[in-house]
Amino acid sequence: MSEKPERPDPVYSQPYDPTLAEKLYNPQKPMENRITDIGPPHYWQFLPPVIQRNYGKWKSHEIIQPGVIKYTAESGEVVYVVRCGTPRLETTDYVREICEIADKYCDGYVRFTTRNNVEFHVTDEEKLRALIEDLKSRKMPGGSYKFPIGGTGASVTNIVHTQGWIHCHTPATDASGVVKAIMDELFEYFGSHKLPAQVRIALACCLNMCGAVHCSDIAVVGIHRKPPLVEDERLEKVCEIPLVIASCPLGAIKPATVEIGGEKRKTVRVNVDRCMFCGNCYTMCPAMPIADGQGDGLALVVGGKVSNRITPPKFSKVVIPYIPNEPPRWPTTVKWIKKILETYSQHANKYERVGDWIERIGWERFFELTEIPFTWHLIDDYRLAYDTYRTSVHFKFTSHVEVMTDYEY
Amino acid sequence: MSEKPERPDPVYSQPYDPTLAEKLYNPQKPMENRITDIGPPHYWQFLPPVIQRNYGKWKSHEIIQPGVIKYTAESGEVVYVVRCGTPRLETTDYVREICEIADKYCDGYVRFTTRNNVEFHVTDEEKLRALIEDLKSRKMPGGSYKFPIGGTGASVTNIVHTQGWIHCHTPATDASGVVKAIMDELFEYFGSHKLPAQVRIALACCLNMCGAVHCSDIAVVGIHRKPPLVEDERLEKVCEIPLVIASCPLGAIKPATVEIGGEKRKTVRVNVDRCMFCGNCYTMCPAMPIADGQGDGLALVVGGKVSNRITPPKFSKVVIPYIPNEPPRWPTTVKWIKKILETYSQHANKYERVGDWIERIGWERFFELTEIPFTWHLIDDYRLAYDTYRTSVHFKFTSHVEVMTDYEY
Amino acid sequence: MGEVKKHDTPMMDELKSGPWPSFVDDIYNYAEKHKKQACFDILGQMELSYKNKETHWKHGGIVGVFGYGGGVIGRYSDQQDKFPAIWAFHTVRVNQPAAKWYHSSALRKLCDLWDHRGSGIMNLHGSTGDIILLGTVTEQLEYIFYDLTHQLKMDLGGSGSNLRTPECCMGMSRCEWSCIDTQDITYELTMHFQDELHRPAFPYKFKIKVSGCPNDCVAAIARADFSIIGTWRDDIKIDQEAVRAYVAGELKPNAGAHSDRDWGPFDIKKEVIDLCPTKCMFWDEGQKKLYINNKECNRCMHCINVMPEALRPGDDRGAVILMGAKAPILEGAQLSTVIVPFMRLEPPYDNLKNLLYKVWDYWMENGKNRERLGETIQRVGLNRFIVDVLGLKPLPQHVKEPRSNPYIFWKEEEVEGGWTRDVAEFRKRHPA
Amino acid sequence: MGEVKKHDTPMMDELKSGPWPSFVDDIYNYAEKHKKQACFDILGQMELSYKNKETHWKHGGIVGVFGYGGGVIGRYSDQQDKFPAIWAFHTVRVNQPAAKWYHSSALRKLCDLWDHRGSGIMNLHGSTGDIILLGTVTEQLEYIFYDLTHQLKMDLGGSGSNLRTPECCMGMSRCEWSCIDTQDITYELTMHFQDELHRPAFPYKFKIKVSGCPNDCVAAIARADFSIIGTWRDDIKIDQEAVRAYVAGELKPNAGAHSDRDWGPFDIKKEVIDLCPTKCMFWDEGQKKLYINNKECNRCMHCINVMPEALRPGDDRGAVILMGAKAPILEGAQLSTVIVPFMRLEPPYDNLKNLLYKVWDYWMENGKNRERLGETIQRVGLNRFIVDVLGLKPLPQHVKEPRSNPYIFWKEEEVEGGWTRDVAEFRKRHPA
Ligand code: SRM
Ligand code: SRM
Ligand code: SRM
Ligand code: SRM
Ligand code: SF4
Ligand code: SF4
Ligand code: SF4
Ligand code: SF4
Ligand code: SF4
Ligand code: SF4
Ligand code: SF4
Ligand code: SF4
Repeated sequence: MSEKPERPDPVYSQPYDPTLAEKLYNPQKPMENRITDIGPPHYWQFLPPVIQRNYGKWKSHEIIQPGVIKYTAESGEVVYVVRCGTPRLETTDYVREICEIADKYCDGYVRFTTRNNVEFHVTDEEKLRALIEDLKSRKMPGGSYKFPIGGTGASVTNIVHTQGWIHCHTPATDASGVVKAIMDELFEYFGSHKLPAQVRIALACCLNMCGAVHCSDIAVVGIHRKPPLVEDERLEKVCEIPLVIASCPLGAIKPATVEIGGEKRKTVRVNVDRCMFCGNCYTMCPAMPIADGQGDGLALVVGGKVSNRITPPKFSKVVIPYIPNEPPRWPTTVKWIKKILETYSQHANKYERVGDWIERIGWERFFELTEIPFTWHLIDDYRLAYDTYRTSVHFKFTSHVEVMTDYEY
Repeated sequence: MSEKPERPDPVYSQPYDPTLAEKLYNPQKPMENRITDIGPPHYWQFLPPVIQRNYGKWKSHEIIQPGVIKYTAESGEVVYVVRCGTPRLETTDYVREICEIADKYCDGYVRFTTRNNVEFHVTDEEKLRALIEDLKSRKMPGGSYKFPIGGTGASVTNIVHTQGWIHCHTPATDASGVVKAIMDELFEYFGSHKLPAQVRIALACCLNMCGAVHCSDIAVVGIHRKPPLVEDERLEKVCEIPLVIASCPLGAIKPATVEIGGEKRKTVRVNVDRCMFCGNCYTMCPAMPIADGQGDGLALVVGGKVSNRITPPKFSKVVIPYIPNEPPRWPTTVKWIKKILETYSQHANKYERVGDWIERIGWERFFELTEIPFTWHLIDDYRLAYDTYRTSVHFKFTSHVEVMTDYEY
Repeated sequence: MGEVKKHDTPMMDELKSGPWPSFVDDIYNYAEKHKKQACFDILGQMELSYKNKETHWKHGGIVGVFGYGGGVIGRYSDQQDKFPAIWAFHTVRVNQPAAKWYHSSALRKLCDLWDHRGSGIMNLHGSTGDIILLGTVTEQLEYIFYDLTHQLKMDLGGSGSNLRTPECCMGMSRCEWSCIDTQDITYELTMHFQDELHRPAFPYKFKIKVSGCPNDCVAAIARADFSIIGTWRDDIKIDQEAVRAYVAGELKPNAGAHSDRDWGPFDIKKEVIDLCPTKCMFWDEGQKKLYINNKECNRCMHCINVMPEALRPGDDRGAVILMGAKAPILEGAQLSTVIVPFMRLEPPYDNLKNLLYKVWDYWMENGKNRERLGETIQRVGLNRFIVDVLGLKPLPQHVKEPRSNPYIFWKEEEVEGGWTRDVAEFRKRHPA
Repeated sequence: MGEVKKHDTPMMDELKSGPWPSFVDDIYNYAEKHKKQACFDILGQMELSYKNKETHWKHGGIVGVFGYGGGVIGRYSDQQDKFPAIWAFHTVRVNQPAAKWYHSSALRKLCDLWDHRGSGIMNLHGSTGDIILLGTVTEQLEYIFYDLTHQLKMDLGGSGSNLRTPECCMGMSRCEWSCIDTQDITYELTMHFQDELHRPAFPYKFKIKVSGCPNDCVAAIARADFSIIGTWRDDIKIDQEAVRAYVAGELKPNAGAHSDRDWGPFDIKKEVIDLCPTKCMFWDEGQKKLYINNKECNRCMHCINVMPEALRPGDDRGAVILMGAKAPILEGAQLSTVIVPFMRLEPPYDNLKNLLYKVWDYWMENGKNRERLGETIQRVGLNRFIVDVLGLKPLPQHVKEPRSNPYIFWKEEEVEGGWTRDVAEFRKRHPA
């Protein structure tokens, strides 16, 4: 068992020495001065004293206003937490501003939530008021808030998301930009408690789903819709053909040989009719690019959740299979998300998560209320598809149903 | 649209002529006198007049006592139905006795239900009383009732079953004998309305499941547990090897060649570790017998249903993977069925089918209450297995759970 | 009839006692009365099976009548020395009249036939719905067929890879809830598809079952490749007077189905309102009035079942068509899945027949050997089956829930610019 | 620092407006202030992506620090001429402190490092939990590593086919419901398994996440191959006084989470009792007392969430261990499934560590290339994984429901007489 350092390690108060690494690291002797496997800093040193004192002995909490939670310990001590949205993709200057606020109000302590919000802790109400005012006043030159307060209770909190075009090689859409566009539109729901329950929105820029899109109330996932290209010339050199073949979940990739300039080259062929555009082959093989400006776009998936509250965790379901990429503000995507959110807000019961609401009213009713067209793409045809078939006569007669009087053969 | 014959075809009043067929059928000229594709007799001729008059115009019904239903038509006419159990496997003499009763009380009309009960219809109460008394008085020499009255409402009605050892080539157990043993034990539940809801019991003597075992409240299914034998000598002659190979859902059968008496013979080999004893290969190939006195037995599956009432139809689940065949009265099988039925009866809510009750209390509680041991066999590992995994922390701490304090590596 | 030989069957004999009708007693009575060796032999062979815990029937045996591909199940004993009278013991499947109504004149004549040409043993009925005549020899088959068609105006049912004998619930003949004429539909389909029934041309068996309402008394959703289940589209009809009578305890809930146990006085809130799966009902205690938000009702039948005198299905009636049910062999059991949420069903049911033709056409062309329709649907994908094969619109009613995986098989024509791309062009934009 | 070049980025610029914090504004501010060409270039390249709707990063790029198999994601621009400052733009994953608590001194020093050696752009945090330092060149990697270890006492997080950086909810540091010490567990495991974290030897990635209670605020059940979720075995603790305060409207339900909408006065029946998934609660209106039948409770947290002042998890605490969650690639997404219903978790967590070793041993031996644990479990069968691999007892808690198919893989030793049979013997009993 590890010792618990009471205060931040003294090393952090020593200024950063930009020349030190060059002195220590010797490319000729890479093991020299090398420290490895030290792991992360011990968390205890970063806990504010009030947290250390009451660790494991909290009694209750109260969200005194959106974004502000008061925790009371068994000891009677309290701590106020102010939660602010962040863009997650941020510069060191932005982080320094966080540090500055933390220093000013919180003895330097600060934490980040599992959904990329930042949290400031104070122990008295006066400081709390000042902190809140201060945070509200900080804006970017373009007018956006630097530290919008909210994300607690029955709100839309920060969007868990991924890299997109700023850093990844497989995206079918951007991440930070789409998130900005969505949050701008849903901003009022971040700083208020007017939804029936918490609504978790997530975004992943490809089917790898680095955000927890598959279990979100509402989520966006980037999708490709064209089969991968095959660069015959290069493939053999940059990819391991057996691994490429094995990478396809549907066995759509077969080995092939081509002649290029009289020379035999090993390559692969894709059976495009069996391809579901998952992009896994590209992950394994740079010579099979899949991204395409026309083909790529986003799908909306809804109704998932993670918590065990009332109902068990569940997957999100695809409700819009494709929306084109519309940079810089993805208006169609944003429109549908808002429509879904507000339809939910209007119809759901208190405490009812998006997915629970939909299951109560039935998916057919969901499609009717939201006016989302139901298309063939939404009917599962993957591995566990059978379990999604409607094997009962339990359904409602929404506007979708027409009476079949005749059937032409 | 077909005409509706008002009364039974006159052909039925003409006596059976045992010599006619020999006169008509000429093996030399098989088309001579041949009548084909006439289909079944029109149902209308067999409907009692009161039924014809009120066809499609019934207003309501009342089960005036177990096995006796009174139907009232919009016209005000009534018809009383007396439902009786039958062994389903029966002789012409037994059927003649049914005819005799039908003649005596019902102008000869009679029907059978979808679960092999027989129903007598009368229009006045006096006849009803006499009919009931008559039915009760009829017994087999061994003391069993010929026509036990019941099978309505919240009862155990007749067991849907199959052939078993009396006629089929693939059974892993008997059918009629097991059914007799079960119904003898549950007899009081056939003639009474004391269960929380109807309980449908079914039996199928092999995995082909000719009875609707897969959606029954409680059911018995015959199972094999030894891989098929392979008769190398005969196989090539009596089976089509490619079909045999294709018949195995798990691809456990591979072609092989053996030498018998210096002669090469095509045959197959079974990868016994991949065999799940479904018997499908035997269905396709007589040279692969699977039945085995030691290996065969029965499994109990429970909690299925068919109706859409309250909850959608659902499959039965395996709760006891194997009980040995114990002819002539299968005491262990009967014991467990009774235990399940009575535990259900004691704990379920009114209108609650077996499966709905179990889902409400949780399967872990079901196993605890019934004291059925939970074994590894019950955890699914077939195609849709994933959907049965417990992917939440929603479970109850039944006696099954031990605290894991240590784990040896 | 010469001397007959009874075998020693101590285990069979044990099945004579107990209250449930004993088939052993019945068969022995019959055997003795009619001096039928086949009956003694069958019980003798069963006794042997009880001892060995194994069947003593040989595998299969293809027998039948001229021009028909089904209707007879061949069976031969593997103990022909011991039980010579059942060396062959084929069963004949006779197509039952819809909903299994009979007149004794017809049944009795059938018995006469079977005494004469078979073992005298039968099943009323087989699990598919047929009359099963159990036990005869090969030579008798044609005669039986001639007797059936000439003297009984009956025909064989299905077996093998063909349309099986359709079956239905009693429907309008007695039930107040039947939204469709199950018997007429069954009769019409059976007659119309005689060829499909008798001359196997399918990849595997195909079953049709018809229930008049969602209670599904013929288990259509579990046992038929093509399940027809009656339903209605408009409002449940309410007789408020009768509702009040139930609430007042004057009428027996569920028509008396729970009469032998004290469940306490009827509680409409607990027994109806709270159990309604869509929670679309409301009982106004003050007004003593029942309200149903029919738009939300999923027609589960519960409230109607509980208060049959007060509630009735609406008047705008038709059927849900579902497809694909089957037992576990090979890919696992399936329940039928909704294909047409509401089909109007009026004679001569051309829409229904055409739909069946369409399904068969595709299945016959594309189904693999011994692949049930449900498995074909799973293999090609429910979406493609609905849209591309049947030409129907995809509906949320087709699924319990939309897919959770985003693994969508886009079609080339849906994607702007199509699928053909030029690597060189791509590499111009994206140098490797 | 020489002259820097700002690109024309009209679309990026549109992302400056609107209330949500603008990363574009932030990056431009920073770029201008620090004269960082990399920042201008990254926005320039993003603008191009916005135009082409395609990424302009090349595929992969294997870079790293000596002796570590992960922690750095290599990235190269395919527009090196246009955006030379980001020709390489690797990210460095830095293992975050448990539950992401910091002191400004540490954070600020990290910023200094990143200004000096990288783009100045970062993510707080990556989806797995790491601090993501976004954008540096290959030559800087070793120096960054030296700076991290020497000057920040920090280490790299995971990437590639290895243990990924474990992550947890804030647990006992602030939450009254945490049944386990999530931060300590995370820290202990991370330290104990440094080798597994840095030196890939697994078939694929492996993630561990720890939530203190079933609310699962770190989404462990959805995002971790090995999910640890705190729970309790005994009774929920009730403060009846506080319950009455909620009922009287003196305390805000759900701690005020619904404050901006008028949901009407708190109704304990409607909001708690009726929503309890196991219906194990009872509110005695007369006595004004809440009863919980704890035996039936499945610890969903709802009642506790609604009335935090009144209800608390019991004292007999531990965790549920679930395994196998993952995103869709390849076989479809999975949630973790219960493996150990109740594990006592006390330092040094040897039982937990041993269980992990056991799992890894098997997975390393038997997992296919790029097969997540959840897929391995599906392939070998959950039952075999539990019983044969982990040596645990199969429990009804392991499944939502037992199998519906009877396709059981019996083991030879379970079957009387074994599997070896003699055809000749069989044929003696059953002549063909
Ligand atoms: C700070 C944070 C934990 C952390 O370690 O960072 C946290 C903190 C709290 N969560 Fe959470 N949850 C946090 C992420 C989550 C997540 C994970 C996620 O969203 O990715 C979940 C599961 C989401 C899901 O189900 O999809 C989560 C599901 C809950 C729930 C269940 C709510 C439900 O209706 O299902 C509760 C109970 C409640 O809200 O009453 C809860 C309750 C709480 C409480 C009240 C716990 C406590 O007593 O302190 C905390 C304040 C709640 C609030 O914000 O209103 N927390 N909470 C996370 C804040 C994220 C953010 O910045 O927005
Ligand atoms: C006669 C028969 C139809 C036939 O064409 O032969 C029939 C007749 C009636 N059924 Fe049925 N059902 C008949 C098989 C079925 C089946 C099929 C089966 O068991 O294989 C089912 C589906 C079973 C399942 O879900 O597993 C079935 C599920 C129902 C239900 C739904 C009950 C439920 O709790 O789920 C009702 C409604 C009710 O009982 O209140 C119902 C109601 C009725 C009513 C009340 C309909 C009416 O108004 O006449 C009939 C008398 C009920 C009674 O027996 O108490 N019938 N009923 C069948 C009698 C079988 C027997 O001999 O025991
Ligand atoms: C006689 C009957 C059982 C009974 O005692 O009632 C029966 C008997 C046989 N069935 Fe069946 N099935 C009978 C109704 C069913 C049903 C129930 C139904 O039709 O509603 C099913 C389940 C529903 C379904 O079709 O899925 C059924 C599912 C099977 C199967 C599995 C089919 C599948 O796709 O999973 C087989 C195996 C096969 O086809 O090779 C099968 C095969 C057989 C065979 C032909 C044996 C074989 O391996 O070839 C049996 C002949 C027994 C004999 O010697 O007499 N029988 N079979 C039923 C037909 C009587 C009738 O015509 O009325
Ligand atoms: C940086 C990060 C996204 C982010 O912006 O936060 C990320 C980025 C990448 N992920 Fe991820 N994943 C990240 C968290 C996740 C998560 C969420 C989590 O860990 O909780 C998931 C879903 C959960 C899971 O593991 O299943 C996730 C599922 C994947 C997958 C699909 C794995 C699967 O089994 O389905 C891939 C594909 C692969 O491994 O080849 C992937 C692959 C990748 C790669 C390495 C791209 C690739 O094809 O090799 C991405 C590098 C992006 C880049 O250029 O920077 N990433 N990835 C996250 C890691 C940051 C961190 O260390 O904190
Ligand atoms: S979701 Fe896909 S595109 Fe986005 S960061 Fe993850 S791997 Fe890259
Ligand atoms: S994109 Fe996916 S489905 Fe298509 S070829 Fe590549 S790996 Fe196979
Ligand atoms: S269930 Fe199996 S053994 Fe029984 S009759 Fe049907 S096919 Fe034959
Ligand atoms: S019994 Fe079934 S699983 Fe076994 S070899 Fe035969 S077909 Fe295959
Ligand atoms: S299915 Fe419906 S219509 Fe048919 S008998 Fe049963 S309750 Fe009546
Ligand atoms: S039929 Fe079922 S869903 Fe419709 S109102 Fe009645 S109980 Fe409710
Ligand atoms: S998971 Fe539970 S213990 Fe952890 S922060 Fe959330 S509510 Fe608290
Ligand atoms: S925790 Fe959930 S299941 Fe347990 S009593 Fe509370 S609401 Fe009911």
